[in-house]
Amino acid sequence: ADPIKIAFIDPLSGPFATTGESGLRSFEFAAETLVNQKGGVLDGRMFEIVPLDNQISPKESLIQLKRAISDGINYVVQGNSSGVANALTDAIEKHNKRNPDQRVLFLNYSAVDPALTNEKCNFWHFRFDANADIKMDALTDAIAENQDIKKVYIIGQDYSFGKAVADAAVKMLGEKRPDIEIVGNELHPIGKVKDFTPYATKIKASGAQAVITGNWGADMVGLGKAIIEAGVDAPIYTYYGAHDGITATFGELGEGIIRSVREGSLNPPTPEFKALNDGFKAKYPDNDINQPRIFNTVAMLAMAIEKAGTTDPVKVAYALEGMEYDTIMGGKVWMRPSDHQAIQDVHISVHTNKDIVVDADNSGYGLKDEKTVTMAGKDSPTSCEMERPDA
Amino acid sequence: MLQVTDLHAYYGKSHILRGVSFDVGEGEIVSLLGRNGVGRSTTCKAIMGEVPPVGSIRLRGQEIAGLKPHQVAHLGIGYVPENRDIFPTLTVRQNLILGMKSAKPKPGDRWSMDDMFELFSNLKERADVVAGALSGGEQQMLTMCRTLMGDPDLVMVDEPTEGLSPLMVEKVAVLLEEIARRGISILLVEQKLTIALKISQRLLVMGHGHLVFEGTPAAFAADDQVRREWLEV
Amino acid sequence: MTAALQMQGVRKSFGPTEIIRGIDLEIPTGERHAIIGPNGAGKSTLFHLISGKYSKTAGRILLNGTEVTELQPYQINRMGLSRSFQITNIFPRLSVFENVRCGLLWSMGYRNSFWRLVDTERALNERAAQILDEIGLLERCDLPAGVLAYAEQRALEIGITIAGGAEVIMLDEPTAGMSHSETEGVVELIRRVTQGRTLVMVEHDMGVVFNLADRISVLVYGEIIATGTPEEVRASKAVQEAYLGAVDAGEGEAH
Amino acid sequence: MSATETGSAATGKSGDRTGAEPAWKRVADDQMRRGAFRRTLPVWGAAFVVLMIMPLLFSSAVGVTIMNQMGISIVFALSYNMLLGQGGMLSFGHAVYFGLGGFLSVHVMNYVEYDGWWLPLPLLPFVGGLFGLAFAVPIGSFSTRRAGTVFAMISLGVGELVAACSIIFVAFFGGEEGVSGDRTMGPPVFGSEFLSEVEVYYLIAGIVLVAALFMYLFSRTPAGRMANAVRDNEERAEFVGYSQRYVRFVSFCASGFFAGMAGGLFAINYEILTEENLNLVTSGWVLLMAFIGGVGFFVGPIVGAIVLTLLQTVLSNHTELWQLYVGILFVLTVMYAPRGLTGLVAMHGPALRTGRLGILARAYGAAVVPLLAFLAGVVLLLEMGNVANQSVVGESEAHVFGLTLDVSTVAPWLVALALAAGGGYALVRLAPRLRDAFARATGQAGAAS
Amino acid sequence: MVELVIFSLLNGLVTGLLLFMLSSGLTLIFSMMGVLNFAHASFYMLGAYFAYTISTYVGFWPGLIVAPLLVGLAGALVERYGLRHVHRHGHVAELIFTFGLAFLIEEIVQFFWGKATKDYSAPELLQFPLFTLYGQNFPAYKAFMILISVGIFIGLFTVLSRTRVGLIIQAAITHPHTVSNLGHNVPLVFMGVFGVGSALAGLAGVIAGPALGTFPGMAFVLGSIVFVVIVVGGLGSLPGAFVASLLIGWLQTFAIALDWSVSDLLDILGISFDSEHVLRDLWTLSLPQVAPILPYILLVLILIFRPRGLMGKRET
Ligand SMILES: Nc1ncnc2c1ncn2[C@@H]1O[C@H](COP(=O)(O)OP(=O)(O)OP(=O)(O)O)[C@@H](O)[C@H]1O
Ligand SMILES: Nc1ncnc2c1ncn2[C@@H]1O[C@H](COP(=O)(O)OP(=O)(O)OP(=O)(O)O)[C@@H](O)[C@H]1O
Ligand SMILES: [Mg+2]
Ligand SMILES: [Mg+2]
Repeated sequence: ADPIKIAFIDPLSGPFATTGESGLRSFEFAAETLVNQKGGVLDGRMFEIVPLDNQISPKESLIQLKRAISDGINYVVQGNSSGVANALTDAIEKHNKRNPDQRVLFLNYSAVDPALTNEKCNFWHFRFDANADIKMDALTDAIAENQDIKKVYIIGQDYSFGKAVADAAVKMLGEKRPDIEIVGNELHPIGKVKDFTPYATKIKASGAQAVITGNWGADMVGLGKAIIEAGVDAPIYTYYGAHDGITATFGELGEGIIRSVREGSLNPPTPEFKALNDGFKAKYPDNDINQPRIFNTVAMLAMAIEKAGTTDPVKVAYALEGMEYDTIMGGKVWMRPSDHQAIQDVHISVHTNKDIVVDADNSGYGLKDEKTVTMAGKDSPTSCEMERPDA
Repeated sequence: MLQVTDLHAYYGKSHILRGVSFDVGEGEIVSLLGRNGVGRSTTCKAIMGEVPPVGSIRLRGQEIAGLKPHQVAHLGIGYVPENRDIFPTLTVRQNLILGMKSAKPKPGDRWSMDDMFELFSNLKERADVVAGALSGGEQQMLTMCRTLMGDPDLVMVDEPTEGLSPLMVEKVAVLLEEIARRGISILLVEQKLTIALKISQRLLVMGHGHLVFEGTPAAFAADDQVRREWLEV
Repeated sequence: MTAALQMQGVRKSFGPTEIIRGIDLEIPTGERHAIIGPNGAGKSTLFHLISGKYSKTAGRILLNGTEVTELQPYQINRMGLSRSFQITNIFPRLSVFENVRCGLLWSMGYRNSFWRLVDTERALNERAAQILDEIGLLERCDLPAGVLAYAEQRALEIGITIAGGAEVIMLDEPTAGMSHSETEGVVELIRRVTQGRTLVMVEHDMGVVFNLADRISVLVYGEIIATGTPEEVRASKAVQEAYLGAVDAGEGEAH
Repeated sequence: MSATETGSAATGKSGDRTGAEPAWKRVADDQMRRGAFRRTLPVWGAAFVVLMIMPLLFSSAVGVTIMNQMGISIVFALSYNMLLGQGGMLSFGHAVYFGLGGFLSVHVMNYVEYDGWWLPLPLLPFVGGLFGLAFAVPIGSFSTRRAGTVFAMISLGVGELVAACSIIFVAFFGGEEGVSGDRTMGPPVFGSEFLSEVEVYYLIAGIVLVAALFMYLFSRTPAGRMANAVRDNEERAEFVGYSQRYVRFVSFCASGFFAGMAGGLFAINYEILTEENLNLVTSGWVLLMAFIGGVGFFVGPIVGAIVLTLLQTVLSNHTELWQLYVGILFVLTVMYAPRGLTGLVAMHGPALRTGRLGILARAYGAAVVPLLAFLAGVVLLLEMGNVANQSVVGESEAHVFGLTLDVSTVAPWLVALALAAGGGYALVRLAPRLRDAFARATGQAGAAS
Repeated sequence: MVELVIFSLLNGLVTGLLLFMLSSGLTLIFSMMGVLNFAHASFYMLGAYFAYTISTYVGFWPGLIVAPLLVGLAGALVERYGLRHVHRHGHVAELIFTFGLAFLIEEIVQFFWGKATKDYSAPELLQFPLFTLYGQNFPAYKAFMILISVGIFIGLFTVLSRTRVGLIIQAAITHPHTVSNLGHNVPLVFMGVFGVGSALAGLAGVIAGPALGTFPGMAFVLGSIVFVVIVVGGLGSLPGAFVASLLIGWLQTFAIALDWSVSDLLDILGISFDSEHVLRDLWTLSLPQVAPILPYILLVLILIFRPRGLMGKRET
């Protein structure tokens, strides 16, 4: 039978190619192990991942979307950059409206801008990662529990995600621990800062006892290193402070300081996950399974297709809505129908080399869970009002 | 000193020099005359190696055809190009400094910067002005001084009196004689006969790519036919 | 009738050195006036001052009675003064034809218009071709100006200058670098195109100067030491000392 | 050489050497005939026909999308060449006018959708152009004061500033998400609501033709000719009555207008504008497009836009090393074809005119096989090296040219090496013959160098 | 506050001197040879990567010497076999060449070293806080960076003021034949200067790599800022580049340190604004936010009001 093609639109060349490539490998591995080796779906139709390089540019993404559509592909997955996700969701909504006979579903595995499941939501978009607000909710829970923390410094990249993180942190900390003083709320230009020492100086001078940042990539490494080197002795709460070379770079320096908020528990792993990870490492020794949600995405799509009994995107979308799935890493995922936001466990984990079974970057260091919020954000409000097509 | 035998030169495929032979003796002033475009400048350029020469060029018996211009210069040939080829963005002093072969003056040098300023007081006043701002005539003088700073044993001077006022033309003639007196050979390329006749020991007249006359000024004066046919007189 | 050009106490210094030291000169309309003087006397500088390339340190310059002291070169040009350069100054990558046409555009009223096509304007193209014919470059009109021989570039330089039909034409050493016969041709050309116009010219070739000029000014060290008819100037002792030297002024050089 | 002719000719007045008609009249007529717009009509007609039938040849959605992108790039690159090629102004910030024109077009699109403005879609690019112009006027007023490095550096500074603003001023630029709109909300034009890609294609094609036509005509106007003159010698231009600054300013504004128009086209095609549309990367791309195509020719930027768009959208799907290849192409082009791809073709003009293309064809024919072998060898080596470099266990297969090669074995490496070395050696050996054939075919002395 | 000022001064010094290390090489290349070398930062990146690889075998210190030499060699080869061909086609061609080269070097680096950040770190010997003030550390490595850059400044300044290399090159850009007729080996000088300029960039990379991270985007991050430095400082002026580097270094660090924003100003003036207004982003603009673009504002202003830069002799 024909394979079911899934277009993977993410950067595969240029500066962000590492992230894109690592996502692609996870997708390919997930499709292989979770679907194809089990005989596929709908009596033998296999999943085929079609990689399409978008160079992290919205323009190129739209061209690749057109390419996918030309090839008759109905499922698009993407994750890097909320800007691209926004361009895609917008274009897909218009496309589906204008071409009802050739609709496309957008499975977003990583773009966490809350707007995508709030004011900008639509029926065709499903998000499998916990959004920034949900993660912040869990993160501030952790801070709130620690009575020693009285002063918090928030710093992030100057763009929508950085701002969303900062706003959520201020709001939630205000609600949960009104006594905590926000000693700094700072945005720095994205990707342009050569040396983070001046920021570290400021953070040190403010006497912060905890730092929250949504930084990623080189901005994350630079900021983290500068803070630690300046002698700031405070936990750094991050969204993207691990894997893709970051864990290796922090190494000993970050021990017990860097914390990450994320879905999918890595340490301690479930036996199933351990086995999956071993298989993955055997194939891709230089990569990690650092986005467990990719496995959820593939597995849930397969389930939805089976359930709908067809690959018709509308029917599959209805099948996805409200679906519950027991993940390999332990815990459940529930695709909330009201806004297509996956609700799942969120963990706060710490960068360490103790009790690490599944390490990152082959460095011996990894993320160990410190705190778990089950079904985080289950009742979080959403402003989403989506138009649903006739099934 | 300099011995040129059967020299040919080409620009692309156009054959400019078609077998030029002559020599210049120690301390001698030889003038190379001819109409516009017959290839006098090309002769100089071929000797310098700026235009690839075909044939033999010997300096004190040493073959120099095929060497790079900077190597030829180091062997003792100086070239004063036509068209006021100064470095316009550098000052007069810097232009002169660039004329020297090494960063510091050597003991045996025949010329110093002060000599130059003495000869051409205009330049002295303008020593720290960018050369591009000099008057046309001053640029012409600077070109000559710059080459002398390199202490050559033989100078090829290409149309040095172009654009000079009558008084200055005489000054140049005096300078050229002074140069020769210091034991330096001169190959003077000129269009105007006045100074060539006055100061040179021998004259060469060039036709299209080859020499059509060689002899003393006196012989030249006697040879009306060459003057009519090959020079615009 | 007012003079075409009037200079009143014009001075120019570069840093501490004063190059032009107070020039008062009046050139009546229709006169062919030559400025001669030793190298570095300030002749070209004076040209630059009049044509607006340099700003004056002091003094006034009037063109047809209008003050032009503070104006930019293009403004002065629009008022009817056109000049050539001692060191060739053309548009090297444009064709010879285009060079002359650019010299014509403003004076024929085209300005910066972007609603007319240059190639459809008959008067413009015919005028350009005529000028090319006059300067003897008609056959070379399609070549890029930069590849022309030196003497041809000099001719083109003059062509661009006279193209606009300016009332006052200033030529800085127009015959420099030309052979004898070329010089003769250019002198004839200048004589023809300046018929009824005002010409100011710098030249070292005394043959040309005495041939063309109605009056001559001698500039030495930034000052005019003599002004008069060719005969008067030739006869002046001061001029001979400062400039002409031993060369027989009457014969020019190298004849 | 001809200096002697000059002398005698200088004395000749408008002589009637050719008989009835004076020579100058012939030259003037000739100039007017050659410059007549009529003569280029067949080219425009052909362009029109090609544009019309393209979607029939490439009818897939992605084909049309790529052609749309090409159209946008063509207008943008042509507008850039008004600066660089015609005006001698090297800009590092041309995306500013493209992006701002585009952003404002999307905003206008939204006003049409939500505030009931009336604007048929085909007019939107002109609105974009006006906005491009509106920004070019104030910026040009100070940046065109000087040419050369000063202009280049100001454009760089302005480019950086505007790019930074696009992230800071979220209300206008929409932050990272950008601003999106819906092109179908305007009044229908000839019954079309621009729902499908092909309709958009015809809209873009029409605008491309119109914009290219006007840019071409601009280059033939007094303002356009003087831009060339000022590029060549700004000082002399001042002495024929033109203010160099104003001449540059006019070109700059015109260029800003057309860049804004390209931005408007972008808004129509993608219905979204983001920060990337006005950042320095886009400015760099347009510089490359113009240069690779050839800044000395009107069609140069068109060629560049087409080639680079193809590389970016098509090659990138076949190899992740595409940027490496593009980099190599850039460097080789600058080194060996400094007048761009168009220059490479134009170089053969003399041979074509003299009918000696045959000589060249033979020489080229002999070089084809070694060249292909060399290229194939190099590409194979790079691709296999890339696979070998990535530590994916059990995946040692490189997919090149539809072949599957196992990089863990020696044979493919040897073959690739042999191809590259053999082809390269043969090319080196053939080079003198090629040069000679070229010189003979073009009949130019020293043309080979 | 005192603490902030002292450390901002120090941080600015380090940033500024790093900028200077890069711009010193570029001043050589850009202001002498007239080449807008967009690949300059790429040589900086190469320096870091070479040194990283060397350090994995024999440690940091040999890399400090060997890596810049290798980069210098690479630069010389690029001049000899690339730039020289392009030179006669003019500045734009040269620029595109370096543009392509920058692109190419980044791709080559990724090809050989991969795309992830490398853990190239400072030598053990220098991994200690030199002093601690108000509880804040000043790493010894930073002091080392300061030392090296000041050394470069002094060395380069002495060499340039004692030799005619600068003059030869300036003259040779426009009149190569004339210069070689005077006895100067022009091609060799060009190659040498490009090599030395690249080696300086390489040295900057070796030193900055451990402090600022070694990753394929490290060249792009610096990108055009080095041009800002040399244009602001004045083309051809090494002291100018030095002053401009420090100025820009401090400008950026103090802009980050000082939390001033437009809304503070409005507060002082007693003006309030509508938080939904289109211009809301303007009213909340803060100094740290605009810190990285301050140099570009400076650049544009300098070019408008003083095109020859702070200490330049000739116009840009
Ligand atoms: N770069 C060049 N390419 C092609 N031809 C050239 C080049 N330079 C000179 N020529 C030609 O070579 C011939 C000889 O030139 P050369 O400069 O030697 O003449 P010349 O005798 O010095 O005359 P003059 O300096 O008075 O013009 C001329 O016909 C000239 O047109
Ligand atoms: N920008 C400047 N800065 C300094 N000095 C200058 C500048 N421009 C010209 N001068 C000096 O002013 C003097 C006059 O120069 P000018 O070019 O006017 O002379 P000229 O009379 O035209 O001489 P020539 O006949 O040699 O062309 C010269 O000594 C020159 O060095
Ligand atoms: Mg000559
Ligand atoms: Mg003069």
